[in-house]
Amino acid sequence: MHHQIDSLVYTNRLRHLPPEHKLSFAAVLFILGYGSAPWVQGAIALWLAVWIVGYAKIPAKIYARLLLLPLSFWLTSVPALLLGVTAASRWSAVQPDVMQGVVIGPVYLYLSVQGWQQASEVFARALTLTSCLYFILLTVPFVEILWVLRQLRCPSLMVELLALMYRFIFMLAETATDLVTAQRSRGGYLSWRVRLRSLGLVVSQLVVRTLDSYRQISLGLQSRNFTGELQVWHARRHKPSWRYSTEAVVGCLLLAIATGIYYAD
Amino acid sequence: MKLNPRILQLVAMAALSLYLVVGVAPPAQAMHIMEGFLPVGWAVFWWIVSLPFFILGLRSLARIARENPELKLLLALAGAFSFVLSALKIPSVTGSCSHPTGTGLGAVLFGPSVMTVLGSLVLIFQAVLLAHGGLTTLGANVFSMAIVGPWVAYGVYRLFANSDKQKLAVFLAAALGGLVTYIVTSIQLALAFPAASGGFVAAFVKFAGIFALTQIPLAISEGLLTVLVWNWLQSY
Amino acid sequence: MPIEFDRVTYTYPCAQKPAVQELSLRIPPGRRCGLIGRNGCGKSTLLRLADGLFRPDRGKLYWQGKPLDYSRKSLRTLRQQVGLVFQDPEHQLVATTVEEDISYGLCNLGLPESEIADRVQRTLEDFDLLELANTPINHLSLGQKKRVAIADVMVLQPQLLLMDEPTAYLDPAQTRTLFSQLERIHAAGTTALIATHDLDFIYAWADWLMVMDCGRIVLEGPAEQVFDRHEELSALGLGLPLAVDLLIILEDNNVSVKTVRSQILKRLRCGGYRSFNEENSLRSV
Amino acid sequence: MPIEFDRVTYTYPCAQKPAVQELSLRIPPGRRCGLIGRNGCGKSTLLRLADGLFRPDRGKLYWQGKPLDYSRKSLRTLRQQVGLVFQDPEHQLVATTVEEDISYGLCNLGLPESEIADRVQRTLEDFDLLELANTPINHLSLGQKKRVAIADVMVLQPQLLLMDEPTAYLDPAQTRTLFSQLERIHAAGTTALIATHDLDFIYAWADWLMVMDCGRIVLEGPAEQVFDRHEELSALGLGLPLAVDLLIILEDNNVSVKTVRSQILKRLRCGGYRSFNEENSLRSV
Repeated sequence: MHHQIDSLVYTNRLRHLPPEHKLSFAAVLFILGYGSAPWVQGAIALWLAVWIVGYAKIPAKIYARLLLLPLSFWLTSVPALLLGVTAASRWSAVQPDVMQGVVIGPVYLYLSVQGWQQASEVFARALTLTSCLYFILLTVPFVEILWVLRQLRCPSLMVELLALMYRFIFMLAETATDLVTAQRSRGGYLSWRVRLRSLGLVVSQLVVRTLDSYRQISLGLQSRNFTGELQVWHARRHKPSWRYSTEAVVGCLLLAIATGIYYAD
Repeated sequence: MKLNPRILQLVAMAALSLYLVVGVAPPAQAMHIMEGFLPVGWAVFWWIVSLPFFILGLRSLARIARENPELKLLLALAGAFSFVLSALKIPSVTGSCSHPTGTGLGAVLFGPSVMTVLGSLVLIFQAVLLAHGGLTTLGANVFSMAIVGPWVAYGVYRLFANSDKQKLAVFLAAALGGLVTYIVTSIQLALAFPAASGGFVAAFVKFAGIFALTQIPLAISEGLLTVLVWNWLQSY
Repeated sequence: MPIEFDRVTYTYPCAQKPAVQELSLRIPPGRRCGLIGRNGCGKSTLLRLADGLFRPDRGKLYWQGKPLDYSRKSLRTLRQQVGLVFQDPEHQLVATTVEEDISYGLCNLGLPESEIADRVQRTLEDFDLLELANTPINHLSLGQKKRVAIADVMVLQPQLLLMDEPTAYLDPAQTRTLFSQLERIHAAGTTALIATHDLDFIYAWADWLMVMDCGRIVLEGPAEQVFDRHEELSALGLGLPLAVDLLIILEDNNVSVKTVRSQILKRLRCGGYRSFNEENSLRSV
Repeated sequence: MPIEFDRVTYTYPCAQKPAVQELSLRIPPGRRCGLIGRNGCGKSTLLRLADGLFRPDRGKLYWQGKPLDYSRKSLRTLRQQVGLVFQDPEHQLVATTVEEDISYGLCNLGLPESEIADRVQRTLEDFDLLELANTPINHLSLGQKKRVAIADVMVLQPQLLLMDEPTAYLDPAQTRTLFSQLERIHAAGTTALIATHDLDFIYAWADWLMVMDCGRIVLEGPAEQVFDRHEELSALGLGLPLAVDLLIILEDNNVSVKTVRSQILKRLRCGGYRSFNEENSLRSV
């Protein structure tokens, strides 16, 4: 999955826009999405779908599959929110909160009104904010997020670690994938027990490879005159676009007004 | 007999919930609170709680890195390693697959304050590359997975390490580290969504009950796997 | 006909275009098959498809006449009879010692212990690994690792052996050892398919040759016939094995050794490496 | 004389015997030097010593006549003037994008930003990497990574370029590109030293050749002269470049193309690969 998001973002059609613009746009929508009425939240989610699928040309099928992720977490939590339990003798005390209820032995099991409200609130909010998150994931390459973090004066150690980790994650992931593929070709994952054993082997091998890469890479760094800090330079090739900036600003203003009206009521 | 349809309804619902818990949600995510799930107050609260831990960890790391710059490579590799581990699927007793977080092993090897930083960075990557977790809920996730988990794992390990039962210490560190992470997640959800009757306690019992199905076997699997790797590391 | 591809298309998740496209292929039994093509033309994908590691988007694979249905059971049978040796032995060896690594595939099959012991022992002998049996994998040299990787697969007694770039990382002496091992495997009746860039190696070894380009098989036939199609091979960016190149020089100038020597050097320096295509375009003018 | 080894011995920590032993060596300036030898003979160690990455147990290194004292300052000067391209590009590329990776070495020198921009831009053009400038390293193919690794080193304008197995993993067309890049680097006056198994490549490229065995230099001289020492090379388990082999055949049988063809094939199958050693031992009897 991670290869998927990471390779999609490099081919998205909004890549030429400055990352600061896209990130501040997403940040504004994060705030609006938290504070506003459900219908405004719905509008944000829809509008972002247009940006992501329409403008950035992320395949709709993949975007829909990504949206299923928050949905499944929501579905997992729904029973906890919705179901209420109380002693059978106290059932009348909770009556205002009951949609449907049943007495089973000593307990009273019911569907909670408040739980239903919470669940629907969470649903709208999660969908909206996840759309904002996906807008960042699918249109701003990780490298450019790092540039912005540097500009925002994040501790340099943190940015350096993030940059190195990004590079190493793919290196180790490739090794892990290759090891697992090789094991599969030798019948490694065909039953539960074999599976656990094979996995233990992969993890152990991965530790060795990691230590080995450490030795090799530190030689590689030394040969390039490592000074203790990982400084790099990059050219800026971004072009702001009037058309997209205007749509973003006007849209956000409209949403802010709508939220204002909602609170004024 | 009048209750019959209601009972049927409830049985159907219970079955549905069970299906949803065991079948639908990839448990890998059940540990991460998804983007937008927490109300704004709680999201901010957990950010404020986690940030000092992160900054303190980063400070102590910076001190080490200044003395020995190449350590940065090792730390980044360790972080990348635990990310890759979390993306590997491990077989769990319930039949569903999820991820070993490697926090336990990391805490034992590197110490909990280093793990706080590495764990937080791994969580950022999980949000950005895998869409697991989120940015507003990052504070809450960092608290449960990169602060409480490692500290408990480390504490448990130190407690048992002297009793020359290293393996048991490692198993307990990894398993309890995983377990406490899931309990904290349940607490966080219960705080954000108290039940109408019974409030926080009732909500906690419900959330903990739902996640227990997947998380307890997972904690045990992770403990076992960590012991396997630990043994192997010592023979290397 | 051990394995057959019927218009197989496979696209990696999220890739823009398929790695293997409408590919049909039959591997002649008992042959030494070579598969050549540029980096990224789909050779490795083809081998992984043949081992059932990827499932095609469209098209079908047949193993001994029966279509592959990717059920756990049919995959188990397939992987018992097809062995795949990966390019980088570092990514194939998983256990701690040589012996353990060789036994890994047998243990996965759930064979009785006595048979495992037996077959491991025999394989250790066959591949001259007896002395290394208890050596940890990470103490081996690259050539030894490669030998273990082949032994890993051959211990399962596959009917079809697939190899991805077997000569990469090997020095000339190790390549010679590999060659004689392959001869032995061939003599025992195993069909083999080797994907490689090493034209000289494949020229010496293969008797059936397939050329891939952009996810398709573009040329196929007995090795000598395929290597006779000079223009097509050069146009694909593959060039020719040096020996074939030399024979062309000989036919063109039936002269002294000295002239041939300078021709070969010129060819290696400019033609062979630098500007094969330019020369080629001149020829076709 | 850019670099000189004076009876250098180096043993890896925990190793039984030295990887490089009493090795003396001078690299002639402005030359294309090849370094051949079997896997594990110490080629990579030699390159690492030359880049000051390891410190010899005994013996001395001289850089432009001055002994290397391994102080931070002298290492910095050395590594500015000596560029080392590793076998596996994964171990050398550390930044996130191509452009950032190429700039890394320049940033370490503390150059002004305008000059960094300038040199990165020129290097991107030289190595045909302009379109990939913003691509993350992990999205590159192996051939591309290799190209970036060379660009990384060449952007520092070293006087001596060291390369470890540059043709490993490359297909014939990529090897041709590498060859022309090396020609350009040579024309610009850079001395180059390439360690490899690829005898055909080194035969076409090198004009000075060193042969290593068991941590020592055992043969050294102008490339053609070294390749004329057939017996010694075979005895070292290296064999000969195919072209040299073919010329020998020609000298032995000054006959028709058909005869030569059959001789070549026999040579490739048996002599060239399978039983070189047997044949050799026969010869020496």
